[in-house]
Amino acid sequence: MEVKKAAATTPPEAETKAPTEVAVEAAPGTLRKSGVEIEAERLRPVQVEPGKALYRQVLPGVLQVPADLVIAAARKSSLWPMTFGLACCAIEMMATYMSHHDLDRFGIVPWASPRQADVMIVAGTVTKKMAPAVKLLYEQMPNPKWVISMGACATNGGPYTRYDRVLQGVDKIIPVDVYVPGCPPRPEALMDGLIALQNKIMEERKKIG
Amino acid sequence: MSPEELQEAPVVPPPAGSVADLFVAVLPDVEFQATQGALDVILTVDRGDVVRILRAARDDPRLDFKYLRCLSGVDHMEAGLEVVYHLYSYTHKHNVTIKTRLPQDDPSVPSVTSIWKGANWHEREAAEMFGIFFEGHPNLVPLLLPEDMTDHHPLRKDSPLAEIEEWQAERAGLAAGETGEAEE
Amino acid sequence: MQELLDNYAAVFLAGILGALLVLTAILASRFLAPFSRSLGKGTPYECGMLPIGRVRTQMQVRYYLFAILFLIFDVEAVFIFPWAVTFVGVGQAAFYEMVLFIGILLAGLVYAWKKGVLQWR
Amino acid sequence: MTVEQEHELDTLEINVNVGPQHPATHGVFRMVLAIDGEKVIDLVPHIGYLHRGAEKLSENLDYRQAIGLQDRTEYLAAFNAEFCYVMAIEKLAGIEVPERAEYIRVILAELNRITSHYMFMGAFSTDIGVFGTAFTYGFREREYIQDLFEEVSGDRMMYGYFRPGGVAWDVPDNFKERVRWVCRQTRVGISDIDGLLTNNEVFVARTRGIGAISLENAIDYGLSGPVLRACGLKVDLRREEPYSIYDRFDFDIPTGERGDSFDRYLVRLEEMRQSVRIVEQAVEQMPDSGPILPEKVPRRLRCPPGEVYMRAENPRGEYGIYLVSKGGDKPYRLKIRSPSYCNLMALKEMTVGHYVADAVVVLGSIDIVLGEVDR
Repeated sequence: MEVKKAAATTPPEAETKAPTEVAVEAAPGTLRKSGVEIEAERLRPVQVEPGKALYRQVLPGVLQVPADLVIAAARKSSLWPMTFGLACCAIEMMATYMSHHDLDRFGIVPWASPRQADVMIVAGTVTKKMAPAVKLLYEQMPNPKWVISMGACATNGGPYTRYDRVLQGVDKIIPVDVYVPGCPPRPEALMDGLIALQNKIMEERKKIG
Repeated sequence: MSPEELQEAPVVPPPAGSVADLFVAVLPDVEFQATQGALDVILTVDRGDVVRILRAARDDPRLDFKYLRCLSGVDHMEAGLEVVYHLYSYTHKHNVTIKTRLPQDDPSVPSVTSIWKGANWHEREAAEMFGIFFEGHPNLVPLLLPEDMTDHHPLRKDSPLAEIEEWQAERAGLAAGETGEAEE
Repeated sequence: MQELLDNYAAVFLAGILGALLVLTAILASRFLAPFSRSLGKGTPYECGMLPIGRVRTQMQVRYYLFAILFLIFDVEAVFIFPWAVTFVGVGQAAFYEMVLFIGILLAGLVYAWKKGVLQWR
Repeated sequence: MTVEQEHELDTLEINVNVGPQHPATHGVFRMVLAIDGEKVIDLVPHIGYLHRGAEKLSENLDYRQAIGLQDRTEYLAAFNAEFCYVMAIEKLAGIEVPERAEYIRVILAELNRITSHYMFMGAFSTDIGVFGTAFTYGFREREYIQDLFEEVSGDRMMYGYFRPGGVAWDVPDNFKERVRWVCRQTRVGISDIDGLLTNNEVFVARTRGIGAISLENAIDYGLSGPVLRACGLKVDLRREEPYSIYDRFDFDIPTGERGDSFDRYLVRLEEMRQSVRIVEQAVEQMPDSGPILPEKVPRRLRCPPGEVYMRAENPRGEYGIYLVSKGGDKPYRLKIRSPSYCNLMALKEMTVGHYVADAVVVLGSIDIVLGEVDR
């Protein structure tokens, strides 16, 4: 996540400016800013600051390796997703939390507020009216945070991608770590996505900072 | 579906003793064209006496259409916009569809929120999706679109579908699982 | 004297452990978590929306009554706990004293109830 | 504290934003509550956070492709939504549906009503405070029914199984035993939830008398389904205007007296039992073999020009499809009249005057599905 953020800070401004801006300039030069133009500012991608942990400066290098291992193992085995159900995928996400496919055994406890959440599972279609709320919620999450884009709608608009009020993919506004395919993805697919995220946390433990 | 291929529905007179005759009995002075739709009778009315006929439909004991089922807008391109009211009566158990045709340049029709409170959101949605202006509506503000987007009518036939933009992650090198360049 | 010291040692030890627990909890997160100040992080959480309305509005006065009533019965509970723990060895008289103590507070509760303070009008 | 003294202590009302991301709003519904202390003075609902243009997209898909959008619009009872859309095409194009297909459709639609009501039981009781218990009960039972749906249509939620004129392919051979087993299991599940919630004083205290609406107001707002029947009007489209083969089954229609949240819960609970009764009768009467699609339905269906407003009884109320066709293979206009959209209009009427905690209970008792509200 750490490097992704470093990488994320440089390109998003430059490149991602193109698609959302191009769609906007097409609007005729009306006197009053058209609704679509007002919306463009709201859909700007999130500015991601990489966090700096104190123990990185204090602990000598050789001690950081075991510390990273322990911290990453702790983080990966208690991922608290923020209950963020948008549409049909949310029902499948709830089915995954519930007793039949039980996510509690992975230490994954759904949590309502972003303040104590580690993962944001974007389950459903992100519309352009909802995008500012998604960005704000992502920013309000404490820093080692990850995003799972669940379902075709969150990945690139899914069956609704041709409608101009739908954001074609949540990665246009926030950086995404794991994409779970499916419409809606089966509970097993979501579990596979979460396990992939856990492996990713273990791999990138040196970069979380 | 090029516009020439569009065919209009054939006008089939409704069977005798149907709701249309009730309307003639209740409101002899209002003239309307009646056709028999797939399920229920369809009356096309001039927009001037829409409120009058709907108020009578709800209050007159013989008609007693207390339940406004659905209110929708239809865009017929050059032939103008259309507002369709579907009514149902719990006591007499009969249905009717009342339609009014609005010209493309001045799409306004009096609001029926004074008759049924249930028409409020239907009218707001038809207003923002088609640009129909409902006079006398208490709060004609976009409902499904953001409040400050009053000039964008997505359901109009002339407003295009969005193009498919490139998938964000591949281009910005942030595809899933890729850990990026800068080593810590 | 020695036995007195032992008792206090136990209390002293419990205090130390409590403080240790609290300190590690706070310092660990300050020490390990990667902090970052981003624009939106400081805004109050309002279900995804930017906060509306003023924050410093006057609160309803009724809340003050609930707070006071809670305080009284909470403090009463604090007194009842040690009594309940040493209930067996403490003898008959202490029992009746405590019943008297609870009775007085019960009268206060009945008074508040009859006054209708507990109902949110 | 006499009433006069209180007036000098008037306070500004606080705007509480129960926003799009909230555990109790069943999706992305937002309402701004103006509260004075604990009492709700005003409620302004905001919807549109999940407006994905199902109607606009349906105008650019042909008749069979638009079935997928119907599933995703009403994602808790996808079979019912497909049922209504497919019947609208059949009425317009005048297609006859073979017997066996009708029975399969009724069985699946009624079982889907039960899964939708299970979801309601779980969500509604979580709003009240029975945190998780009824939710777990509900989802455990849903899994049994969803397994059957998966065997029949291949998917747990987005079935895409109904076709204009019947169903896409035949059901597996052990369909009847499986349905009987699911019915027995559902009766056990319903009695579990009944035992947990109905006589639970806390549940009754939190829901009795909360969010009541009078019958005249309910009709005026265009409410339909369990919310309307809870006000005492015995109206159910399966009995009022019997579509498909609902006139062959006998089932009674539960109604409430006071139209408050507890009556809505009771009506839905009883409705689940009636649905199981329908399914059991349908399994007995279902012919063992026979065509499931009429022979002459062309692959690219072209409806004759005309319009139809087809309505079906959806778990949340009257689900209507207003289909205008101008002769092409694409619907010219497809308006979805969703029951949650209309039931939500009366939310302010039901909530103002109650406490803040009850606003969430009233919203839960209407049982809205945001995909349907915002379309």
